[in-house]
Amino acid sequence: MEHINTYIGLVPLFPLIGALVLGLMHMLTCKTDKYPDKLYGIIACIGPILAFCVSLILFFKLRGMPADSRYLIHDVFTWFAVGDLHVTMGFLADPLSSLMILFVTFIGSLIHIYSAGYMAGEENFGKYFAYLNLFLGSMLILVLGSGPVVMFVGWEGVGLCSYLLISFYCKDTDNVLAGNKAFIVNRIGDLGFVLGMSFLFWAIGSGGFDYHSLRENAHHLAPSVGLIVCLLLFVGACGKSAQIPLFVWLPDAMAGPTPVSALIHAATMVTAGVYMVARFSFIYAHVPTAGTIIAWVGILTALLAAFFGMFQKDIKKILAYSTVSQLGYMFAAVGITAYSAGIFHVFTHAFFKALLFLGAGSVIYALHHQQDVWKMGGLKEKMPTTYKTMMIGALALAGCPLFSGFFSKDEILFSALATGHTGIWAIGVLVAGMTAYYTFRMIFLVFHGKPRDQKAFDHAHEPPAVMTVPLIILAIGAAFAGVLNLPSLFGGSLAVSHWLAPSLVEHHPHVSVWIEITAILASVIAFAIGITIAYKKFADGAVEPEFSGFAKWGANKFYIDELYNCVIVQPYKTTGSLISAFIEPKVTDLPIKFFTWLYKKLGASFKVFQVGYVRVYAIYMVIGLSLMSLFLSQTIN
Amino acid sequence: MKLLVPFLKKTIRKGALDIMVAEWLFTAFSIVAVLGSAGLVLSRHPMNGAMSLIITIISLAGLYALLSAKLIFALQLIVYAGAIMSLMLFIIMFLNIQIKDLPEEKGRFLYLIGGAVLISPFAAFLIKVVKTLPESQTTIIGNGFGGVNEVGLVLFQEWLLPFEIISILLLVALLGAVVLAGKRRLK
Amino acid sequence: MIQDYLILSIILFCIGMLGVISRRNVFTVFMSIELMLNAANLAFVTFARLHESMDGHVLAMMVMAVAAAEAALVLAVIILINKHKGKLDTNIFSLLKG
Amino acid sequence: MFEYGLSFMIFLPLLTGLAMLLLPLNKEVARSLGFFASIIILILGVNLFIGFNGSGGMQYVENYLWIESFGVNYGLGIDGISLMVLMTGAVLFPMVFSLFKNKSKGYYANLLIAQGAMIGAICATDLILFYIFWEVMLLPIFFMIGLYGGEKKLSATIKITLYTIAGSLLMLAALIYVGASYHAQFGKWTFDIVQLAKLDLGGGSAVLAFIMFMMAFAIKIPLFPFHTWLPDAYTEAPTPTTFILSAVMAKIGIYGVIRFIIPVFEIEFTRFAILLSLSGAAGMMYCGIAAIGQKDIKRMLAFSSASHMGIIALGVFCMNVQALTGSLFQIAAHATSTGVLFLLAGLIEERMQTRKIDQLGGIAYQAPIFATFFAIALLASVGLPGTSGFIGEFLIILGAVKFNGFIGFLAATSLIIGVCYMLWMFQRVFFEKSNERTEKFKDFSLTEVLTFLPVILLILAMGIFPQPFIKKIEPSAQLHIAQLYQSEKPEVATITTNILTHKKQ
Repeated sequence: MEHINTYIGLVPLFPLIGALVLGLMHMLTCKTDKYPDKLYGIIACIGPILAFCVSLILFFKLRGMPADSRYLIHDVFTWFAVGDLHVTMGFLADPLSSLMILFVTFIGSLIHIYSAGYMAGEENFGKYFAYLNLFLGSMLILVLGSGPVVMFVGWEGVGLCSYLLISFYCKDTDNVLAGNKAFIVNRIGDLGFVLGMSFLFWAIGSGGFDYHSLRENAHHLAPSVGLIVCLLLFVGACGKSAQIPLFVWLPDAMAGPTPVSALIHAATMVTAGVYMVARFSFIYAHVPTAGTIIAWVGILTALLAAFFGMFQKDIKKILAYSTVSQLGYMFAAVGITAYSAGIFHVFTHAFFKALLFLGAGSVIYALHHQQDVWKMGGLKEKMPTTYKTMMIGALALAGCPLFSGFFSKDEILFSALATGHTGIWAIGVLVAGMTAYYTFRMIFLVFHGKPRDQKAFDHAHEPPAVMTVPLIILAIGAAFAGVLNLPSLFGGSLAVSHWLAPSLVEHHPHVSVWIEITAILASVIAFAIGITIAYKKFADGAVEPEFSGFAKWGANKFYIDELYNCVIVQPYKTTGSLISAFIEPKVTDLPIKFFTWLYKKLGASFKVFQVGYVRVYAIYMVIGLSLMSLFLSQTIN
Repeated sequence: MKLLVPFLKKTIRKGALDIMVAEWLFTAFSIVAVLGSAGLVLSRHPMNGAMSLIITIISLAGLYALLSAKLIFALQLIVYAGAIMSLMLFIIMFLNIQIKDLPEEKGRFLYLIGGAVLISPFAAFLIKVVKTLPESQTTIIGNGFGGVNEVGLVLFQEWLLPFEIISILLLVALLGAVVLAGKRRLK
Repeated sequence: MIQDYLILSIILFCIGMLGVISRRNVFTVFMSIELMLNAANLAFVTFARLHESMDGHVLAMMVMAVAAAEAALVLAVIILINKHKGKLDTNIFSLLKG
Repeated sequence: MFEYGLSFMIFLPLLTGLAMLLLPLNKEVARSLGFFASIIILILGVNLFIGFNGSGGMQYVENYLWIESFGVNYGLGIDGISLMVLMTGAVLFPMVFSLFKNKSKGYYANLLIAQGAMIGAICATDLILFYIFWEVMLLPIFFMIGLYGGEKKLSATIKITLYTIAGSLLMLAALIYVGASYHAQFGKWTFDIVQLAKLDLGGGSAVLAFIMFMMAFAIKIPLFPFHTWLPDAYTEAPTPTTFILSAVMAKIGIYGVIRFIIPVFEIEFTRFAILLSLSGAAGMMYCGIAAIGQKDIKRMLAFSSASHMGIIALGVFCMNVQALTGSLFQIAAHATSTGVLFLLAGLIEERMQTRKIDQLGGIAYQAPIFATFFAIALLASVGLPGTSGFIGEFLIILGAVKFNGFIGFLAATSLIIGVCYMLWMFQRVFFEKSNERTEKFKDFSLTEVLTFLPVILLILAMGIFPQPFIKKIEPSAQLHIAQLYQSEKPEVATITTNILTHKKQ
């Protein structure tokens, strides 16, 4: 009984209530505009902050419990039960989910506060916060759900909010199209998720369809079915976390407001796929084939996205590709069964990527929605706080030693090397170098050198405190979050890994210290090379190059969007128009038209008998009567 | 002779003479009826046809009497022969039909023969059906069978609703006839 | 004996039918129908005699009533036809011709 | 207390409608009369729902011998299978009366007659009685489309009528065959479905009868490729009629399959299940893809409805309890979501005088409440968790996966296909820039909010707390499936085990 805790349900409930209140307020008054923006801002922040408080309470409660039975459950009600299928609307707080909710609510709260400044004066202020709160609630359901189906609720909920927020500026067709793209691509992933859940259920779900029962029954899973389930679920993760081949939506998703990009498309939602794989570690750990596939997909995504990131000129697109790339790392980690390393990277990434996005948001805010890095420059003096905090974020992202990103990324690369995935490790190191290059390319272009657009530069100024304070807090996190999982080489004790251990099924390989040192050295060298090239090329006053050859391909993202458009989208639409314009009116009616034609012909031939004289009709009757009589006479003897 | 007399006596005692009389009467009436109807179908002018039909109707009335249907016998004479047919004759005379007004009907006899051929299977079939019925005598039965009183009782007890409906039908027909025939053109 | 009555009824009925299908004169057609009604009446009365129940008589009366109603209407119609078309031919109407 | 409840629910609207036709009322009076009649039905329906216990058997049974010589009964009763369909028929009608004010008296009368006939068809437990209501159901639809429809109403009317009549005549023939075979096997006549389930049919003639029977329902549902009447009829019909067609009448087709075909033709059903479910999946995909090419919002919704019907039918053909329950639940879910979408599209047409998608745009700014309601119904229609659409769709996909992995995959593609055309439409109607036409779009009036709010809340409630509903339908589904599998007929058993073993490999 000690595992039952009714607080858990409150965590997602607070933001959801907030969303409901804000939504109603906005919906009923948006035409008359009764409430001031401040009121919306305050109400919007209450939910996340309360959720964060409850998360903290839960976290400490879990800490107080013995390590091997560290979980809290709250089964709210039976959601639906059909035959063997028994789905409970329940919440589970264990080390994994408690860590997730802690940083989700923490960063969520900060971004809410930041948004109050960033979005000030926007037309649909209330709607924005309603969506944002709804998103946070869905994300928390995703994380806290006690079974796959409940997770799927949050899974789809965050997808919906992502769609709504991407197409927030919905007067512009492009934004809406980006939203549609995000939702539809996510749905492709969901197809995999749902099918994976179904197979999982029919394999081992009859004893209860929540993580606890599934984990207990996991050994009944046949390897072939296990592989199917794992790959299908991974398709879901691909969609949500933007992996090959479903990564195309994430760069477009930058059409939404910048804080949204920070919260949804960098810190929280996109990492849901990684969380899901870690959640199902009890299955994935038994299916190494699936793990290998995931790891390779992940690391290739990392490589591809890093490559694209090197050629972007939109500051948010650079960060978006960097997100895809980092997500690739995380999948590489969970693929090689280094789940805790993956989750830890999710954790640190949330801090520094949110920081970078919010910093970029400040820059964009200061420059009046200018997003082209080639039109910025020299903002260091004008925006010192933003510069400093973004610098910290960039160092963390690039993997500068002692910053948080360094430890988490290094943990992944080390695990790859230690488990013998040398190829993955090598690509990982390469990507680390590329990451350093494109990150600092961005930093140098934006903050260093001379202003490229003097007019915009003159108007630029540091944003208000409501925006800078979250930046500073996040910067602290980005700088020092790595300490939480310090490997023993640096005198730490892998605290996060140990904390997560009860939730995950993973094996830490024991290898010599030299391998660890090799891994660290390799990534430090890669970082140094990357940053040096970036410094040389962009530190002062580079001009926008004309891309040619391979670089042009990179800048155009290998024309993958165009390819998808040609191969999938256009044929699909054309088929639709073809059906509506040609098949539906012309072809499918053919049988009917044939019958009507036949009837007309038959009618015309029977017309002969209709002479019109009543007497003749009477004769027909008599003929019928006679024939009938002839027939019936047979029956009478 | 020795055999014939007691047989005759027997038959007379059992009313067999009545039966013989009835048979003769039946034969006579039926021949007249058939002739009358044939006259109806064959005659060109409707006046001749109507007169033939009246003959048929009257002989049918005789047949009703033979079947102990006293009331129907009376009604047949009064209503049919008296009212309906005289109405018809009246109309025929009212319209003052000349031979030239009538349709030509050149192939009339051909039609009639063809029609007869067509109808014969039907007739044969019906006769075949009738032949399967049990044979029975049709001596006059007394006890007021077919009398006004008895038929009236049946009519107003068991057949009250149909009777009322028929009365409404008659009313409607009456109105209809008035409306149709009495309509004046308003142009 | 009963059978003879019924056979007579059948013969009359068929002659009536013959009149309906082979004649074009409206009056003759109409009177042929009357003949058919009479034939039916004869059958009714015969069966009433056979079963010694008077329901047949009642039905015969009703047929007479219907015949009377019919006569009233048909004659009205004939008058109208004659008035409008000046003819007594059933073939003047062929609106149903396909 | 509720002994004649079902009869009352059938004949109250039926007789009110007929009386309305005969009496000289003006249309306002007719509308309020219809509104009150439908409210009474609504109350009765809710009362019935609450009083219904989920034991799986027939409840509220009324049974009177009607035509003795052929064993035809006036038999009514509902179980979990008919419950949801009945609720859609009983609950949604008041909306129509409160929303659309400018129709004529005859229109409202026809609506009521349609409702009565539909409830009758749903409650009938006797095949002949069902058949009668089934045919009566078509009459008011015929008049409503033919008299009050759009531009091409006549061709649409003829199309729907000929199609459905053709189907139901085939059904009549099959129905007589079934009755006659019962007479041949048991020596007496009956058309009671419980008795007919004992029939042991087999051989070529049974297959033929099955196909004929199935044809009637396949046309009504409509299953691919018998759907061609649907786009025209749905588009040309006045909105309330479209609403009824999609929300209730199509469902009766599905219901008929479950109620009458599965128990009687077990062998044939199992034999054709794969083919039928493929047809369902094909219809879902075909209509879903066709929807994206539509320029008319109502026509697009028509294809969307057909697409959903495909997947609901697929759930029935999967022959397991999850899929069947899912289908039954989805029947109600789809009625609420697509029904509301049709009504809202009708309101758009009424306000904007156009249904062309490219002439609309930016409605979301002018009418936030309208847009929100539309969005919720739309999300339910694409099966987002938290709305009613998810539960049914999830259960159907789950069951389909058990039935056959490939069919499961096809079923799951509905997740994508649905969202494509819906978002595409939503974008062009509600987002983007508004034009001079849509700038004058009026948001909901209070009446309209009050009309839609209960249904919107129902959509959410069914998504969040589906168990009270599922609890009532699941035992019946369980029972139905058990009958299908535990049938004593050896042939069925082998066929089903073949399918099962084949599936597990």
